[in-house]
Amino acid sequence: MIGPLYKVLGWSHGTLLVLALIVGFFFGYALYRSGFYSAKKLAGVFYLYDFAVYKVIFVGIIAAALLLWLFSGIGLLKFELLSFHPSYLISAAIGGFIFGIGFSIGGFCPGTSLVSAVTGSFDAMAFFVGVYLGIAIWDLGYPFLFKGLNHIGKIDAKTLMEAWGVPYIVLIIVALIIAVVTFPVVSKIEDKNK
Amino acid sequence: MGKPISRREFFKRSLLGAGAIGVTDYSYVFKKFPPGKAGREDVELIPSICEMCFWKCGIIGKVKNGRLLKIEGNPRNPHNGEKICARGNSGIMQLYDPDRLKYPLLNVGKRGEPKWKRISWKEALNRIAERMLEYKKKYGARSIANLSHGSSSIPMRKLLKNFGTDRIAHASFDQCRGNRDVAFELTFGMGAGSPERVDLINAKAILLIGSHIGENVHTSLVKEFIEAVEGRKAKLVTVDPRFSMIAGKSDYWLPIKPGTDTALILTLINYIIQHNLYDREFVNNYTYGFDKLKEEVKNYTPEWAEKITEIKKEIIIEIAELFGRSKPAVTIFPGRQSTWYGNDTQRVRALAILASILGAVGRRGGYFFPTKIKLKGCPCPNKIEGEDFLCDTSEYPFMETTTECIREATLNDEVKMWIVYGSNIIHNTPNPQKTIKAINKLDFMVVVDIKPTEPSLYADIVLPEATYLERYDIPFMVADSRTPFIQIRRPVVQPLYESKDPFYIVSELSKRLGLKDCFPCETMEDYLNLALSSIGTNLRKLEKEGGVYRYEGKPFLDDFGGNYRFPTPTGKIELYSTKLSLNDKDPIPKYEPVEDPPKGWARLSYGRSPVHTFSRTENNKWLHALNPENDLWINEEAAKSMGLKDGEYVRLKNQDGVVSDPVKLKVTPGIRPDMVHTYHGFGSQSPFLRLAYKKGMFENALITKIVLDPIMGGMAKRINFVKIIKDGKEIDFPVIKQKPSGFKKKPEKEIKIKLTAPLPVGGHEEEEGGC
Amino acid sequence: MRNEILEKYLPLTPEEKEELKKKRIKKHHVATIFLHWFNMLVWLTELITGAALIISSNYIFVPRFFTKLVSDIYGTRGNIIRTHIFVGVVWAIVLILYALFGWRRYLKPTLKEIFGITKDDIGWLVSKFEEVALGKKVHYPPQDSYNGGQKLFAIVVALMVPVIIITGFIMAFHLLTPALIRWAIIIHFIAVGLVVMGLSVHIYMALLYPPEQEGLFGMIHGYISEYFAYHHHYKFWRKKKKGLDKPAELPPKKDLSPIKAGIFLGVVLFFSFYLTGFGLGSSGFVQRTLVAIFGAFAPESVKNHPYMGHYWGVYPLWNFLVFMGFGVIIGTLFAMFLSNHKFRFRIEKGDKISDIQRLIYAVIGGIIVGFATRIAGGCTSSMALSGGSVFSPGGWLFMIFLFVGGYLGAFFFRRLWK
Amino acid sequence: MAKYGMVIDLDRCVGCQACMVACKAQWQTPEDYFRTWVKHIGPVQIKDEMVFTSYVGQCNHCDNPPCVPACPTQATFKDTETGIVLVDYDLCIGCGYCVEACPYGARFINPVTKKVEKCDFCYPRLGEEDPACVKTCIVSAKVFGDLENKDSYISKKISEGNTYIIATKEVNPGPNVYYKGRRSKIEAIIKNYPPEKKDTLPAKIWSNVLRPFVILGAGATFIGSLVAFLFQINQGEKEGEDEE
Repeated sequence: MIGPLYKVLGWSHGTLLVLALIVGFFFGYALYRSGFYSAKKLAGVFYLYDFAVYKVIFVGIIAAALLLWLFSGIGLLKFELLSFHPSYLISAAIGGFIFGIGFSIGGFCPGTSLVSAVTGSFDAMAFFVGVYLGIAIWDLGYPFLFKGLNHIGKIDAKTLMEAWGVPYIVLIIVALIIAVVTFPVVSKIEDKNK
Repeated sequence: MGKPISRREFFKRSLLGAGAIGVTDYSYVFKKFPPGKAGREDVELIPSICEMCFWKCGIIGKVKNGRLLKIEGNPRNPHNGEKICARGNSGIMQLYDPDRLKYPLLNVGKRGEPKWKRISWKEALNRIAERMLEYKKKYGARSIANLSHGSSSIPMRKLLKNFGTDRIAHASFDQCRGNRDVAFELTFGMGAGSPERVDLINAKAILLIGSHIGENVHTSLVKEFIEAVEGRKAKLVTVDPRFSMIAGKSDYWLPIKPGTDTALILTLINYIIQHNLYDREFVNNYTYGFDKLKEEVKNYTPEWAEKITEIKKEIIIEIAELFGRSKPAVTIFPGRQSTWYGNDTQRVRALAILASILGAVGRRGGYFFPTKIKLKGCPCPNKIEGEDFLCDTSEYPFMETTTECIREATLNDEVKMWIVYGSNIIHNTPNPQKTIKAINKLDFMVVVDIKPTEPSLYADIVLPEATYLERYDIPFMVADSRTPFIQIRRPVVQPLYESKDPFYIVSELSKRLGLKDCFPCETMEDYLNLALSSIGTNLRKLEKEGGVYRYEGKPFLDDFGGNYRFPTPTGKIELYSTKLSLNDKDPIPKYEPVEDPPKGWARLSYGRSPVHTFSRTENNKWLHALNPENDLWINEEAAKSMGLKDGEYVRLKNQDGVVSDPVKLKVTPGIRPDMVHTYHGFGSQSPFLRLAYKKGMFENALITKIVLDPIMGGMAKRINFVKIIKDGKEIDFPVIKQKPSGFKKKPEKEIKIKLTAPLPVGGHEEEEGGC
Repeated sequence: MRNEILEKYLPLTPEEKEELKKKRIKKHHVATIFLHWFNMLVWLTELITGAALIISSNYIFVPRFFTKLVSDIYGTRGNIIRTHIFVGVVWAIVLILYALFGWRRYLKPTLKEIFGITKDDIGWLVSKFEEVALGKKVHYPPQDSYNGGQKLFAIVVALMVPVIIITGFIMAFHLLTPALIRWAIIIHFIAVGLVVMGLSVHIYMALLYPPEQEGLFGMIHGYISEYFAYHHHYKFWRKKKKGLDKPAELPPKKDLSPIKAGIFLGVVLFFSFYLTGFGLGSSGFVQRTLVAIFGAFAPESVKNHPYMGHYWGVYPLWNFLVFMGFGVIIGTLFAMFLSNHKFRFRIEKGDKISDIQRLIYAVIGGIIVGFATRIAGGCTSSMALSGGSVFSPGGWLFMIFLFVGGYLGAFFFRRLWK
Repeated sequence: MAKYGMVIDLDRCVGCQACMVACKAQWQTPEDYFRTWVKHIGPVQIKDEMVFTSYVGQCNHCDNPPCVPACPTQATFKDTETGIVLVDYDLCIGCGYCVEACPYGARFINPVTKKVEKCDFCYPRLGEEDPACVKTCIVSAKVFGDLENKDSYISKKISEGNTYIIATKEVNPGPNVYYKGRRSKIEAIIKNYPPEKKDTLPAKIWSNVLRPFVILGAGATFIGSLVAFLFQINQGEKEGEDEE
């Protein structure tokens, strides 16, 4: 069965929502089992005592990329049918920068704050409310204050493969090398600051 | 009809029906019907006219809150009544075809590989008008040519004539029935008519040459034909090198050698005259040049004909006797597509002469006369000074402007702009390569169509026309009928997307061209009301009466009290054509042999699929499901010796080296070994027609050699020869000597059955039973 | 093999027997009781409607007057099949919930016991057969909380019920291909047939067979006399006496190592792409729920709001990311439950700041993060993770600047977490 | 009471397939599926005659239809009022046993509704207008009517003689769609599209092997319990004996 199944097989919107529930279930399960219910562990990456966030994201990207590359290679997945975020480079950079600051202060990102809040952490609940407020500020202020701030630096290329003309597998290997190099260094820093 | 009980009564019964006796006693209340069914209750019935082909059958659209659900025949139409063919039924899929043209498009890419930009109607019409005025100023109005087909292109033609150009060609003249109508014009002073004016119902014998009725579906014609042959047991003689569907129903099938039909007809004429089986009294009163004819055809003997046509002389004699016996109720079917071998007008004249000497003109069972009445309408006067047919008519005395002339003129830069209106010139005109070369020399090309067919790929501007289910059209007067009538096409649903009806396109264009006196009517409804006022009715009233207005017809001679004067120079049927002799052409048809396919080659013949109007319906979802691609008929014996199997895909190469797309083989004994046959109109080259694109073989590409008919310039197309290419290797056709043949249908043994006795397997008691 | 089992019994004096008869011990949990009787009702309706559905001459297996009777009760046979499907779906949902939530406390131990067939069970069956069929006097080996016959029937039910549900769903909702549906019918019939075979013995034993009388009441209020337990379920009685049957408190699981967690997350992300073509995301959940809330107050202005407008769609909550959010919530609960962690209200903070300060900083952090997701168009899971795996330029840029901002922020707000 | 049937005159039929499209337009069957079909045969040599005909077919509403017993839930049945084989769409679970059992292949599973679909002689149009295919047939080759009513047009047409049914000695479910025309055409049809008896594997396994097993099994245990109960009754009520 050639993926992405929802688009290739033309399933109904209802089926998509059921799939969303299932994927969300395992997403929440994975986040919890990675220990991201504790703000301490999450913020650790910025305060150098626990680089779990860095490692998990990096390994997650590499694992998913490898599977995506493998499946589209043998024709079981139509890579071009996946939905890509439009790339607004400058907006992404500004957004990422501010996100980092907020992350270091609050100790969560939206997904992990939800996970932690559900397991009873008051600060996660506060953070989650904060996220609502942040987005509300944007939504209400958008027409006159922030119009277009999220659409700066648009480039056509949807993936680095298109932008740099580099094959998918090469980028994965580069990421793997970075991981292999940085993980031991990071682990040393962790032990020092524990 | 057994009186079926009414629906309510039926349901009442089944509700009460307790456990009825019988197989298993569950008396279920069957109330739930499958979803999405067009019940009778809230369906609106709107009469209109079909345009899936040009036959114009009357239809009723079943519309439910603005959506067309089903199309059925219009019982009030005297021709097709409640009957409509497969294409008529599938008009819905033409209306709701996702690939149809939706908005005016401007081509910002190259010719042939278009990149479409959506523009507004105003902008499109402004650009067109601008160009037309520019070319008129620079090169004269005649630098604009029009290739059109179908009833919706008539307003545009009138506009162009008013604008000052008569470079207007329709495929129907030079590719289809042009030479048939010229032949009848020369003989009777009037064309053969569309629908053909043949009184089949009363015919005792019918001669059918080269027309495959039944595979070529014109509803009322097929209906009358089968009623005559099967219903009233008229004797049918079919002359066709291929065993067509109608040949299967005929009393005589003559697998004639292609190109020798004229020889056969002249032999019949000669035999009938020699054995004075002809209608002496009719010939004396109504024909001219009988003696010259008698002299001319005297050495066309059956023995000679057997050698030429490969038809047994006994069969030829038997047929001549048959026609002699059954005169004057004999229908010599005029055929329709008749541009075959290059001398086709003479062949059709021979047919007309055969019918005349049998007295089958203006008589029951033969040809009959049309009855026209004058209808007012919004005029768009023709402002053409003098005649300029673009081609030198000295060679072709009876030629009108043909596609070939326009192509030639474009190639030597006399024509700058083409308006292609509802005609797929890549599919219907032979030698499409030459057409494309001509297009590439054009400055500007406009295509008006309902679907993105091949011409739109080369157009600069494409205008989406509303389909026949979304527009009014000029009133149609069906004069060629024993029961003549006038019928109106009206929109069954509102036009979808931004498609517009022809009147809007033409009136908007005429405003921009500053033509004050062309189509002064505001809308098409005014035009129709004006026209209908001349017969004392109007649009609303006519629609209430089912959209058909019938008037008195005078089809036969005795309607004129016996002294009918034919509109020919001599006032009689011209067996000897005075006009032809004036233009030093053979006044009486002669048989001229046609070039045979060289050794190893076979003649390529083409025909219609019962469910397609050539390339127009290939993208129709339902019709496509019925017949997605054409296949190539090939003789069983020839295929065996060439090592070809049924269902295999091969390619064809014609004498000019053009290689075709792959086509599926249909191996059958029902075709002569020296020819192959396929359905025309498949293999669309337009990627925008997603269903039809590259499905089946684009066989028109193989028809590159053409010969112009010496009398009227029609393009003969059945003179191209092909070879088979299988996995890259060319395979020659074997030379199989054909013995003279001709088949007579054996009478069927009459088998009586009693309804009570259970019918045994596949047959009857005294039979040996099943196969 | 048969006679040596007798010695196992602890000999009892008649007085002890009388005394045991008076005392009662608990046999079945409330949930098990509820489930048993719920099953009984389901099987009753499903058997009646099911049998009445199948009436074609090739398939019918009940007398025709019965099918006629049921058809008349239900009016149209359409109602029969609708009832059958409805009850089947409810049954499936209840069973699945029971299996998921009751896995550790109820289902796992029961299954372990049912499938744990010992020589005693076989011995019991053999002797039962000899007693009933051959009329011999026999002594039964000691049995656990379920005797041999009950275990056999339970195994058949445990195996056949999932088969019945799956084939039932295939038939009711015409899943996959007609060929599969054809086989599903046959398998459905056989599975039900096997269970029905056991059922008649089960009912006879419970209702009519005097010695098992107490067992029936055991399934009604959950208690049986100690003597009955001693006599019929000796091993269960002995365990009960020694208090062995309490499920031990399982130790809580440790978090996965980052590598394993990363791979798990990567696989989940891959399947999200493979199944739906969309990546993971959570800020979308917040955005759309917010739009829904605003929409509740002023639907018109939200619908054609320049930014919020295109989040409206058919209805903002009827969306992929929103349902993913719900999935995350359920998944987290399950993860917590299955890794034996307890739900505890807590505040995690550095030592230097008070709880109130921590909450205020959390809100401020939330606002900044919320605002940032709108600029970038996503959060860590959608931009960094999903975007990163397909190497979207925006994704990687977002991640890099995230760490830059993060370390900058960490420098200033170190004291929050020290 | 009525028994509706149809006569198809193959001599009149020109194979124009209008009936297929009219039926599809009326019931909106998905594009590659047809309730009625026109399969061209030939031109081919049958004995010494050239034949070019079309097998115009649909559900024959047989007298003893093999599809009815094949349907487990009896969703399909021959309506005793009209003789038309109908389908109750509430009961159909889309298993396709009837599709396999029909010797003429007149049934298919509609991929959209996932239930069986077949010609039902335009049941909802019955009594008001002819079936869509009969009404649109341009050469009136199709005639529809009540076979039991002797003076109906269809009965007259059949009694004119030369009427056949598409059936063989082995497979003759009593079809109610009659064919007229030259005998060579009927033979060409039976040669190319013979009605064949098909039995699906699961159905065979069930009716021959498993059903007896299940009935016996359930019956045996039931009777076993009954016997034990009777045995227990005549033994008289004994307090649960407390043997060791």
